[in-house]
Amino acid sequence: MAQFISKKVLGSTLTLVFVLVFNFFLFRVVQPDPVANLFRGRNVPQARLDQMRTDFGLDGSRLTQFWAYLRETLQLNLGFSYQSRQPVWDDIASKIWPTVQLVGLAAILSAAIGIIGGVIAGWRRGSAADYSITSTTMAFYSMPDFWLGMLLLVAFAVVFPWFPVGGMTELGVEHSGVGAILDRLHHLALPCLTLTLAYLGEYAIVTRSSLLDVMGEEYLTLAQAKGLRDIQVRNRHAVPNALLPVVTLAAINFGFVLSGAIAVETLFSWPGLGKATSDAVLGPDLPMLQGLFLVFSAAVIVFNLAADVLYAFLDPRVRPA
Amino acid sequence: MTLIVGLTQPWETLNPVIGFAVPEYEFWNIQYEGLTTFSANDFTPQPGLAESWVENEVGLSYTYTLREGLAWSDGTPLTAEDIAWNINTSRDQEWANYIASVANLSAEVVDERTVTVTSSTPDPKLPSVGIYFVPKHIWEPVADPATIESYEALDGVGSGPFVLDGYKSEESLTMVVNENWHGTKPAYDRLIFRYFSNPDAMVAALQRGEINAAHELPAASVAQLEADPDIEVITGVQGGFSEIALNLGAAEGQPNPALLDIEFRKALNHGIDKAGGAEDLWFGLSEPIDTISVSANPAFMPEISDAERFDYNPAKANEILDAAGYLDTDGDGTRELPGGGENIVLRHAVNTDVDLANEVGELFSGWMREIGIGVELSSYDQDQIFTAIVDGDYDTFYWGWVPFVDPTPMLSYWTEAELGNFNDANWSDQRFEELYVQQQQELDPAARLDLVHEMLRIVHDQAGYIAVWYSPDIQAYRTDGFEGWVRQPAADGPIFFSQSSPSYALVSPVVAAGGNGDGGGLSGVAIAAIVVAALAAISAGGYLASRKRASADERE
Amino acid sequence: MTLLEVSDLTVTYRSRSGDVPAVRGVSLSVERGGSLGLAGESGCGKSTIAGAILRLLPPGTGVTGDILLDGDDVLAMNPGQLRAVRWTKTAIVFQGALHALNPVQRIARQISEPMLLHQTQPTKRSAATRVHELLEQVGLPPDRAGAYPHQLSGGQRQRVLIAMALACDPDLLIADEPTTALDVMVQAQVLQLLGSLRVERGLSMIFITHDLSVLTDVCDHLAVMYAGRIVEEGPSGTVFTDPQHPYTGALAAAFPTIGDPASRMRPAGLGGDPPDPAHLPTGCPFHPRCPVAEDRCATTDVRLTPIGGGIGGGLGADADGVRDRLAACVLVGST
Amino acid sequence: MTSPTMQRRLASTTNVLVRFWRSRPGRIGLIVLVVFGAMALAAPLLADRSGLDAVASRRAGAPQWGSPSTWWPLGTDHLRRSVWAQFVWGSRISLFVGLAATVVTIAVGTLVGVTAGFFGGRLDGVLMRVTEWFLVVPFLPLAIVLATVLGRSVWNIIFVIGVTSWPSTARLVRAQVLTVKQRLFVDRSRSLGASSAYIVRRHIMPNVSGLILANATLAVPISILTETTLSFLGLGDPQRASWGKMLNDAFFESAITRNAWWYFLPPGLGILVVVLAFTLIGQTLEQLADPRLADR
Repeated sequence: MAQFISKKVLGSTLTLVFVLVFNFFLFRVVQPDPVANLFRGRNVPQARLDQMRTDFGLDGSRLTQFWAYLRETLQLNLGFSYQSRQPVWDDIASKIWPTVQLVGLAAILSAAIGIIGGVIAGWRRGSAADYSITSTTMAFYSMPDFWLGMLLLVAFAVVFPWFPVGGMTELGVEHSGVGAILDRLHHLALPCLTLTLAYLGEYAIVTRSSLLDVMGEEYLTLAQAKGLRDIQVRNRHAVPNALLPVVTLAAINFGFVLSGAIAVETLFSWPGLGKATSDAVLGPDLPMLQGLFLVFSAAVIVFNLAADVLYAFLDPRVRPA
Repeated sequence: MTLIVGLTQPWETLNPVIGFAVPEYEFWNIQYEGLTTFSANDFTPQPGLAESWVENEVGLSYTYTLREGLAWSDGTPLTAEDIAWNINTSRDQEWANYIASVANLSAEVVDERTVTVTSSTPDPKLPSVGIYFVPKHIWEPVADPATIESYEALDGVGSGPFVLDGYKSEESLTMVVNENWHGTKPAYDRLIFRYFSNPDAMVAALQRGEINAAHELPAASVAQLEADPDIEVITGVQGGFSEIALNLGAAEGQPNPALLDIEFRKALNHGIDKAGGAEDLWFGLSEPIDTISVSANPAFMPEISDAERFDYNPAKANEILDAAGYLDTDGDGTRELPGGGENIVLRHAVNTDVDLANEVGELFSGWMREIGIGVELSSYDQDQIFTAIVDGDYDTFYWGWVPFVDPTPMLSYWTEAELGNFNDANWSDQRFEELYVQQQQELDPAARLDLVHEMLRIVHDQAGYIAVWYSPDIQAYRTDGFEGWVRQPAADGPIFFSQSSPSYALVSPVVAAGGNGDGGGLSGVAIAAIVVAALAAISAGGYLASRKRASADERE
Repeated sequence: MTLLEVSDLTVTYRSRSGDVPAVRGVSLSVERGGSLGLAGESGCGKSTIAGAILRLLPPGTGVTGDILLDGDDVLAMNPGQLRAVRWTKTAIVFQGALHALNPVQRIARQISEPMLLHQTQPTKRSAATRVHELLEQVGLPPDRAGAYPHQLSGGQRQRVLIAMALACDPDLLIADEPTTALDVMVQAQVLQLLGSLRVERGLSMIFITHDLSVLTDVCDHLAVMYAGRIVEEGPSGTVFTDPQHPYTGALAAAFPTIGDPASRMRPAGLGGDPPDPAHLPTGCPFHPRCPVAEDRCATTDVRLTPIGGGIGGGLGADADGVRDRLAACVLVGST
Repeated sequence: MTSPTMQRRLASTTNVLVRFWRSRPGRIGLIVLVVFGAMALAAPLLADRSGLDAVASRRAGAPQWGSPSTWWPLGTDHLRRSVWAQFVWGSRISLFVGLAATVVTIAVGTLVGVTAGFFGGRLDGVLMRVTEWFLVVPFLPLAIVLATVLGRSVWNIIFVIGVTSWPSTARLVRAQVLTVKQRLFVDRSRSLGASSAYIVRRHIMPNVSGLILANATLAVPISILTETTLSFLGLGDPQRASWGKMLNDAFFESAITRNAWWYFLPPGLGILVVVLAFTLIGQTLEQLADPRLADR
């Protein structure tokens, strides 16, 4: 097991290094001198510019620059945002939690609902339930998530003004305890619903087709022959096997949680990483964009690793001895 | 109690030495009380930190007496030394935003409460000094040309009614009441500015009561807001205007060569439908403007005759272009530079942080298409556009200004000294420079008015800075939130984001006439709770149902 | 006493391209304590019969006829009754490839599941003890109880399936190709195990295979199926040594090559493939492969006709010349 | 003269077409697509270009935020531009970007997949490593970063989508090439002395082309949705109407709070319908290529 995990970790580390290299070249090519950019052409003494270049590791050859970049990045020193003038990492760190709240909740809800829908649809293939679940989820899957959000916004914030049009908290009202949680949920409802609906299609479709793959298996006939109810056959024998690929999908998708909701966060002014990305695009605030991209990639890599390890735990066939 | 004000332009920095965005000025106006302030009615100087002043020599020397017992918000006494230090240090270190106001000034402490300010040249703005006085004990360590511009100014120590408490860029700025302020203590204790990247969201937030008041509402929303009985809309005029600025080539990066030809620029002016734009984009709340507006005081606006005015006339524009040799010889619908040069395609920079910039980009493309000139749009944010302007890496862009009472700062923006800084036309003119110095020292108001008029005519005739329309401040407040709003100027000015924004210290919460004014929010919260519960129930439902049946089966 | 009585069973699968008759009028019976071998090539319908007995066929499949299990009509049972019968009266041993066991459950849990379901063991603990007994009975070390299917060899998996089938002490055991995936040595062991279990416990058994030879040791009776029908039936010794139908003869001739995959696929001396149930040949379904086929075999169908102690196959149950044709088939079969 | 091979191919192609047409989802998808394709091609006939120009629209007397009427069948926007004209002309960009980006995706994916699968060995190892790297890098942020860096134009969007979405195609094609290659070695039909190019052209490509076609059809929806998202975030070409740009305008110009449904409904519905059509066609093709899926 230890060998298996260390091998996977090594692979992930290599991928991370690749992302770092890629990031370095991508942004260094488009932005040769971040320091000059930072001062926007104001008259700044040359000595100070030089000092900052040294601080940022911008002097010396490409190779020394790369080592400096690597060293700084590993210390989470990602430079300064043009927009906020704060260290990029501080900016990002303050936005992780809102995104995790919104997209994480949506990811869990969509996985739960999508899997249940997929199981119902797949188990009764060709039934009215299958037909309606499959076509509904296909429709949600085929529309841009932010457009779905617009429709919900019009319906439940404009025509029926039950929910706020954006933001994360009601400013100026000091909520505490339950009030604060309810206030947060009130703001969370529409964006979370949007993302849940947008994501659940994939889970439903994958679960359904995975269940169909499993349904021909003889052990289900055996389970039926044992005298199990249909629903027991489904829940005890079919679903645990059908969910294996879905679990992998979910784990990988959770890696995309951080980067997953760029358009929807923008639509609902949700102050998370997605909105930070679309804000950084307009600048463009390259240091911020670079930092965000790095964080997003790292999240995906970590969750991919988690997916591999999790799969190994869930499926005894893959589990190393 | 908290007053929440929505706005649609973000803060770039809170440092008064370098900032220039409207919400930043609003913040400084609240946090830093002036030595003198402006009357809410007619902009005449009023007592501020100084309770009185003596005119030693008109336009040259004034002695101010500070109020008794002044203190900064952190309790440190505010003395004449603070005043003198600000004037002398900013002059010696040439602080970016200060230098135009203080270059000719020097200050001398007489005693704790007395300070004398002298000018080397006659200065019509006195006794108003026109700078923000920052606390010396906080700023002295960073007051160095090398570091002053990177200071973040998050200290929250000030002299006005409220001081900074919390700041999240692109999100919100919170201020709390300053216990040491000399004036009447405001009737509420917290003031929040909330930034909306989407103006629509701000309109909705105002209607829902999530914010108490809002600045820079989209003109398109006015009809809808006026229909709301709980909302009062204010269209405030204080000289603000918008322009399409051209790059006239004084920076390193060069514009399209056609822009350096005054005939071409005249044609461009004739091609722009200011009235149509004002009607479509402002829904009749604005009107065209002939040239730049340099003061909140309308008297400074020169009279431009019909003959001189660049009226909207595409036919005339085409004639001028034909005559000047900008012909479309290859028949592709776009004119070329004289002598069969390249197609003329103007690089129009769209500032994504400025309201209406996108729409103006669309309109500008349409206007130019009609006179055979191509336009290439590209988007920038405030920061980037500033860099582009300084580098001269653009042809045209749309932006707006809100002038002060004193015309000098606005006029200074087109002087040679501001090239590479605020001179966003990359233009300078010898005669304009001379007049600029003269008006700065002219103490006779009528004579000064003439000088300024002449300067503005030069700007108009050069046709390089196309002022298009006034940009009134469209603001609104909820009548069930706060009352006692003050317009500045009193007749038709805005209720905040004005010259000294007196409203904040004066408004008070409306005493609720039965019931909790927050009712809407509460029921909304209840609905949220129900919906979330329902969602959870639905998602768990299927699973539980199957579970239940399964266990029932096992009992059989 | 008869434990299982199947009469005139037909099974028709529904598919998009039309109905597929998989079993076409089969009657058979198993005495208490008796054992029946069901032989035939793949697609002949023998596994379908196994599925029909426990009603495990896909929903919508057309089943007619009677299946009397211990006197109760299986086809008339409501779902509750059916579930109660499953595994307690009749259990199935599937072919022991990986697919018959749930890959993500430990085998102990899979074996004990029906005990707990039918309450033949009151607690998980007693079920666990029983699992250990069963594993010992089928010759597996009890400590393998915690293993996952993929950790076992093919023979071990087959033994697990047998142990599982014995979990609720069924009266009838249906072994559906229990030795197909195994090599010769293991095959013999499993057969021996089944044989001894049968004797020890007095089980009735239906033994399904396409390998006629393995049946003779284990079964009293043999039935040979072709294209959804039983073409020959009788005491196993008689059927094997004195086949009446040419097809039976071909199957019997495959005897020496036990365990060789190629011979399993194709009975000795027979060309061609078994017919596709969806597109049966006209007349006698066997005629395209029959070494003694005549012209009228292509147009006239076959009915089963009793011969001696059992029944045998031949052409023409219809009035004309029944005996003649049968004699012809019998003649060919015996030479 | 037609060779037997040609005839066989012709027959099998006809057969596939017939079977495709018999499948209801495939037929519906194809009809929808033909309608939208015709609309895109016939844009100049369906809507005057001047409807896209704010200044010309004002001159033509179009209302601001006009609801649908005879002259402006889908109403007008904040700048008096015809929403119908934007919808029709926008379909060109959206479809074009979707298709062109898919061509790039498939071209790169097939090249990498065939090369890796056919030549194998160290080259395969390197190419697959790179493919895995690209699979791990979050797709939309990468597209956003590239689009930001490259600037806002239709061609850049196509390039960006193509560059970011090829890896899954490459993996799929490689797997298929490997099985085909194995078959070739088994039945020894591989002619001795034939060049690699010949083998790829003659044996490999015909066997993977069905898969590639199905994959391409399923890649188009992703390309269209990506284009829409990028345009919504303001990374589209600012001077060309596309459905994504319409949604961007609708959102930032208050169409939602004014409930101007005629502005934000059509582009979204257009995307939904076209994406569904491509998905239906793709799934039908997939079933034809792999009948096992037919029961799904």
